[in-house]
Amino acid sequence: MTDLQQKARELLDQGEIDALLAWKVDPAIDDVRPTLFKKGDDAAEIVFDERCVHNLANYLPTLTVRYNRVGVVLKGCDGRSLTTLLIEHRINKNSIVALAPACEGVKVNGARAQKCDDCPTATSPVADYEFGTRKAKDDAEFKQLERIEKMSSEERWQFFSEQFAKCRRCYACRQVCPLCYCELCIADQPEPRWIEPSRKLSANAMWHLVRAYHLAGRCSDCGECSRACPEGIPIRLLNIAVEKLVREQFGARPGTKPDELPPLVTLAKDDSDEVMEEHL
Amino acid sequence: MSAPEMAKDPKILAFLCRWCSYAGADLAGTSRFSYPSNVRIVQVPCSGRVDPVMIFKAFVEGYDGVLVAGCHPGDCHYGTGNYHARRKLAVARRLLETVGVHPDRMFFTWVSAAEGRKFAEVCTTFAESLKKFAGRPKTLAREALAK
Amino acid sequence: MRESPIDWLPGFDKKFSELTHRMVKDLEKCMQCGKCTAQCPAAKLSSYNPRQIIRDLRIGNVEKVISSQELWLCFFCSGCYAVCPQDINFPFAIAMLRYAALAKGYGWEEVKKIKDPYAQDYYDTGLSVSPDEKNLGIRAEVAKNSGTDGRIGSVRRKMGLPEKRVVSDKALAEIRFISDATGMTDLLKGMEKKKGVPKKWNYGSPADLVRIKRGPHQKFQDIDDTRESRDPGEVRSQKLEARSQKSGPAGKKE
Amino acid sequence: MARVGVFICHCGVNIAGKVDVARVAEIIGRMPEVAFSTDYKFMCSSPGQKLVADAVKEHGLNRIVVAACSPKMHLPTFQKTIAKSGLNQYLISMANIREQCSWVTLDSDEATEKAIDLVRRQAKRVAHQDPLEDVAVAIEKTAVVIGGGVSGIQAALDIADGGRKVILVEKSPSLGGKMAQLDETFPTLDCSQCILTPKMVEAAQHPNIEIRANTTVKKVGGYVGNFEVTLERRPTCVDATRCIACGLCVTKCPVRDVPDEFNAGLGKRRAIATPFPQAVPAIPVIDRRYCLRLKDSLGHDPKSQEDLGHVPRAKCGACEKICPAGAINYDDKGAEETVKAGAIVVATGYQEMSPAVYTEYGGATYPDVLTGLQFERLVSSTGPTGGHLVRPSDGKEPQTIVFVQCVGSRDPSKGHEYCSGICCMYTAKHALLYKHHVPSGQAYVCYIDVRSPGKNYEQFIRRAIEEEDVRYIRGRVGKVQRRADGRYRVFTEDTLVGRPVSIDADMVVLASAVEPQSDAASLAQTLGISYDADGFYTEAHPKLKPVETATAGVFLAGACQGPKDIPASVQQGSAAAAKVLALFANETLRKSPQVAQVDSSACTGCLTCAYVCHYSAIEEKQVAGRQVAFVVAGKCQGCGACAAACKNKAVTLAQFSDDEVFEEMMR
Amino acid sequence: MPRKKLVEDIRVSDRMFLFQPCVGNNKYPGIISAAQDAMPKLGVEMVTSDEQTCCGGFLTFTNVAQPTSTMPAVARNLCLAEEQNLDVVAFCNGCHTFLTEFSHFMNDRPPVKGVVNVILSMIGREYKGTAHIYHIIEVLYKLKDRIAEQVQVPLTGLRFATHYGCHYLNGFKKTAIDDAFMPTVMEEIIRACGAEVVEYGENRACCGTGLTQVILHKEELALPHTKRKLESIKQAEADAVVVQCPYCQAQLDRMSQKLNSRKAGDFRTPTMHIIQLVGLALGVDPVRLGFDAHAIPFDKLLAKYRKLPKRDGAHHKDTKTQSRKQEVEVPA
Repeated sequence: MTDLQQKARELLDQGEIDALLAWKVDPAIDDVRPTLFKKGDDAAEIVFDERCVHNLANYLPTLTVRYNRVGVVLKGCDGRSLTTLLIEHRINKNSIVALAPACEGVKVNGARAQKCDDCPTATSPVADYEFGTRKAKDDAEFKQLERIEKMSSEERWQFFSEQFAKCRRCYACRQVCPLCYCELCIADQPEPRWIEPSRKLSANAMWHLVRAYHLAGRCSDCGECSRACPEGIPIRLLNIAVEKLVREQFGARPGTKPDELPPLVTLAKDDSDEVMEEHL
Repeated sequence: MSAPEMAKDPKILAFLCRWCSYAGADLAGTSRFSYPSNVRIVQVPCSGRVDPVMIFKAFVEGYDGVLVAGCHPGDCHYGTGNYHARRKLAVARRLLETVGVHPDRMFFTWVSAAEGRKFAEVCTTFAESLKKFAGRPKTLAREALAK
Repeated sequence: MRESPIDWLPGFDKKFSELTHRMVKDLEKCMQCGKCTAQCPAAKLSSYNPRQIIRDLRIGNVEKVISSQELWLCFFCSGCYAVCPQDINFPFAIAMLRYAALAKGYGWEEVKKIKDPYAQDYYDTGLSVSPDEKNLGIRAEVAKNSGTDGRIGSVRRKMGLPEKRVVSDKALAEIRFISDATGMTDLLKGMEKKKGVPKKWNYGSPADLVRIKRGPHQKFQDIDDTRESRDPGEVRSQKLEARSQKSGPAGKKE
Repeated sequence: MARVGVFICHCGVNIAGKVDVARVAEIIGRMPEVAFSTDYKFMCSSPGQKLVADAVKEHGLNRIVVAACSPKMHLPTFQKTIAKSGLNQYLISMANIREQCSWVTLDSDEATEKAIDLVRRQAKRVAHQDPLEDVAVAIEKTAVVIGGGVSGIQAALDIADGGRKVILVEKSPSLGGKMAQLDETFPTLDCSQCILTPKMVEAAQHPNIEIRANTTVKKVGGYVGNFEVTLERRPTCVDATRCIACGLCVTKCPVRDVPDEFNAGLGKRRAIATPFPQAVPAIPVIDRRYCLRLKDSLGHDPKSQEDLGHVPRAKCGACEKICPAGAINYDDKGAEETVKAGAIVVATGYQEMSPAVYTEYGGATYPDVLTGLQFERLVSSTGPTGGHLVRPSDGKEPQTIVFVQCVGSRDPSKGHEYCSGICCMYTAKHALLYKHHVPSGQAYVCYIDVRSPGKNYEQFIRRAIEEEDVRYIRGRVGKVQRRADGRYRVFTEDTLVGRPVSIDADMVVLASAVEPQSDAASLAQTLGISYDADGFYTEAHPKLKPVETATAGVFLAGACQGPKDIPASVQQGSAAAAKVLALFANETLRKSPQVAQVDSSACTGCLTCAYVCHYSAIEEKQVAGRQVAFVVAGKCQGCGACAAACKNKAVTLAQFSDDEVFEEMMR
Repeated sequence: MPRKKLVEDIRVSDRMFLFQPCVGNNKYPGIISAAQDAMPKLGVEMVTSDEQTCCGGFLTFTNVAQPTSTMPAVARNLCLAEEQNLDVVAFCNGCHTFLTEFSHFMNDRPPVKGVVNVILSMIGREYKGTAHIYHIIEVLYKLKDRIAEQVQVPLTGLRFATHYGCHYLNGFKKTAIDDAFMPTVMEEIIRACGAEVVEYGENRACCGTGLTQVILHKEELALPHTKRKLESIKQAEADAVVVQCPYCQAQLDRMSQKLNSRKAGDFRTPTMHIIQLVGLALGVDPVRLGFDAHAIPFDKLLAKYRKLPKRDGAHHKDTKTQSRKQEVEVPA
């Protein structure tokens, strides 16, 4: 029995937590799926490996309403999402017990996920119990951006218009994102119609721009948006394009510091005007 | 300048902060500094009021360029509005150029109430620099993408 | 009513016309405070007066300026520029004005003096100062000090230098080409024939010079003093008398 | 359903000359939401306004667009108009077709097209405007006056006499400012301190005035009527509440060689001292940079005031021993307090430019080349020489003296471009004072222009020239040369004769320029007011609002707004006081309804809006068990940062709502 | 007061282009030989070129040639340094003024530069405008600490008067490394050599060479002017006047002789270039310093100089070992 399972069992048995959100293998789909554990005995079924790709932070706001103390197993990215959720008062820290095993990276469609190369904190920054050694790295290469960087404006639009054209406006990206929690999303607001509901290319582009902007300086780069997209639009590209700017110009690492405000709300007196001229 | 030539002028949407830049635009008027007629000015209380969503929308609406001007850093009537604006605009520019809107289509600058000439110059030079996009497909623009 | 700078310099290469433009733009800034003249060594010694020259240019008396003897009295100490509150580079203006004068035929005799000893040397040897000492007095001194015949060549040899610094033929060919190409050669050639239009003392009498011309044997310190007596002098004594009459003996010290 | 009335103004030919107003009116008239559209020669004229008022009733208009000049100019005018005709005054919008159309567009067809578009946008926008009511806020009826010079004192006294509380903040140990340093004043030659000190005492004794000496303004929060001003008192090490101002401590202090600021560096003072005999308050202050007991506890650089924690090495403590009141407190750490105020008067004055850059004059180098202020101290009876005019170098009486005008003024190269305005007069005064001290001596004044606009000023100059035989030479001094015999040869030009002149003088006085205080810019940023290229604070309007600033509730007085002589400074002090009293005459302040509002049903309670609010006007609040943001209307200044920051548009800024901006920017 | 910022910007390399002034060649050869001997002791190798001619600026302000002619000539001289990728050191205020003024003028105005290069192209050269132009005083001031440590014969007890000349300080009032009216750079260098500085009233007065035959043939104007200065110097009882411009040197030296010969005074104060002084202090053989070429004899000064003790243990760094083109690190 791993330390993680051990600790999970303890917590459940001692009633420290009412429920534990983690992964377990579901034979039906022959893959792991997020599961709510209530009994300590089930703890042995908890899985934590490269298959655990889902961002569990997404479930917490609702779960914390239903249970007064919820345990959760968090990867680094999930933890960063959680940090931001805490800063933005979505969740009360006291209702959370974070179990943070060191993440070795996850696989999407059999390949190591791109996001894991750029991950700043393999272990969740919010952690009541840590497992394995905490790893943190400051540099992120954002390899996926390089091909975009090489393109001219026309080529970029060529590329993205093709991608956006595929969008069905199913809003899976919105649903899967822990930080897209607005009661009434701007995309659904009738007056004024910033984003038209139609599937016109311009409207689709508008949606993806606004979504990316609203995540600017907050996105934990869990990559779920790209994964969830039924059309395989590389949505994450937009997020990391911004995150690159945020890291390089504003020196911020979204979600890594529980006590630090997101860069777009902090008062940036000392920025130079160049930040407005920064090019990708 | 002859009428048809001007008619080709790029359409510019300008968000001007009420205290500095809008007053600067007024001064440009009182001093009779002419600038291209396709500039449309939207008054905002402070450059910090400008939500990038507005900028995205402007391009969707088919403007060739978007100009945002506020008080010089340190002079914001509301103390810190233009500092917030600076970061938001930086992000907006980054996003737009990532999806292929040429960065030259956005012009973010500071214009004080005394800088009437500067405002006129900014408009003229911006319009000039936008002319190079004439004939190119308008990225994002609704009508351009309709077909 | 000011003439355009171009009129002053017919045929001056267009590329450099902006030189004069800049000059005129600068002069516009003059507030006639007189700080330039105040510290000008040439003004102390003659009727030359930079401030008045600027004034005349400002009101368009260009002819008066360029036809004047005074124009040729500035010797580029740049003190006027150093003190000018408006950063007017007046020495530069003077140089340009002299070209203007030459264009109108004034001052060729001034320039001719330079031609043989310097310009020609430059053209021939590449150096504008000739090695042979014309002033025998100096030569004697040098001879005495160096124990040579006093020629610079001998001194150089004594120092272990080649007798004469020789500019390479390649270099000479090059500068001559430049001179030919830019019309300097012709200028030098034609210079002899140039008839200088006589200049006038437009800013005062030659007396200023004449007094000095009495030769180096007089007390030069006077020059300032005469100026002072010019200013406070009479005026003041009269005043003091007037006062002493109406209000008792005013303390009067000299 | 909006019924918009559109009124297009010709503004004489200013608009109609370029724009085909009739066509604009006609085309706009076709818009569905436009119920009435017309044009008129001068909309702002009373017939023009009547036209609007009548149309409102006649056509049952409920929204108004006036296409004319900039809203900055006439929006209030038309708001009143429609308010009279029973419409909410905020149901109007102006299309700026003069400043931003007819005046800046060359081609008239385009101008017309642009005008049509501008009006169309406003017509669509105004349809989305809602009726609004002004916000009323209470006024804190206390004024803070920054600067205890003559201007600040005047302002403080006038406000206090008006029955309002005043907090008078002074950076130095005593009130008085520059005027206290002057010997006599032009053009009347009455003794400066004799007329100033009574006012200082009056201020000190006035029941409505609290004086804060040795104090600076650290932070300013809030807004007109409700400022929160944080004051910081630097450590003086003398307990003002105990000190009885007997001055014993000063006599006992062993440190005697501290350069005396009050005497413009000419004299020396003790390390504990009151700046001058008539100082108000008369509490001495310990200069921690020089006090034997304290200087070790400071940074090594004697100029640095930074406290490195007290480690008293020297045992001195002489003042502590002698003080009968036990007022000496070496551990004084200074103090900070925050006061509430409804208005702020800035009267921080000026500083005299250092002539050090004028090396051609030997400024700040040659011992007998003085600045104007130093000369004042030298001839003043309270000065370092007890009023004997002698050369600092050798103590001899100067027989010839040259006054050099425009040192730092009218000199873009080394000094300031502007004219300091007061030098001509004070130089003439100096020349007179000199003649009074040394009747037999000769005074020269080298000037460019004599500027004497003011009551009896020109007469004063003439008096100096005619009666006192002061020699005026029109020409700026070129250089001052120190000679072997210790005299100074001054080179200038008599530009009227056109000859260079040189004068051998015993003393040279430089009329140093007036320039803004070195910390003027930082204070401006603290107060949120603007300053011009030279660093002087800018008034709201050069002619019509001379003492107001762009920031409501902050007023200007004295030389901080530009070079001024005493009369002008006093006038401005009173003017500022009048403005403050007028403000305080109201019970409440009507504030623009341009404030943010949170739709608590949509609010997610992330409080991003609160984070970006510069005025901390947004608080959290429980609504239906949910935590949401809530805007305190009184505090909100309407910048809209919150509205821009809210992701799902739960925050709306009145007058600049998303609706309105959206409609205006749509093509 | 020297301007710190500008001094910091000075870049001293271990090889620099020695721009030979005409007066230095043909009247006071000591200036150039002194530079060639002294500068290596400070770790700066002086490179000369026999293709270098008169800067040409001189002809401009005497109006015998128009800028159109002299600008290419100046550009050509600068090419010589550029081709070896060296910075220029001028030893004459005149050379420095015209090299700097003209190069800036060309660099700021591409069309002008273009025209100039058209002409240069015909002689197979191109002016790029890459070389910095320094005045020797700038270089020496930057190296003054190094001078102090390299001094072989501290000039203790010798008293010098300074004369800066006009074109460097006045003409570049904003860009010269020192103030135009109260300069101290030369004083600091002289003190670094262990000598004393004497003040005199006419210090910042022009030497008057411009007025003399050199430029305007107005000797009758120049003499009184120069004499006033010489008298002021005489009162100061200096062992020598130190100048930074060969033309000033010529004027003061020769006018002294002329006035003496005319019985208009008795001026015995010799004049020396700052580099000659530094040469003395660094122990360069006085013969190489070329005092023989001066009209006013140096006997007295040299007599005193010979009595001076050599600094014992004066360590002499072999600066040749330094890698080429690498910057001489100057103790701040």
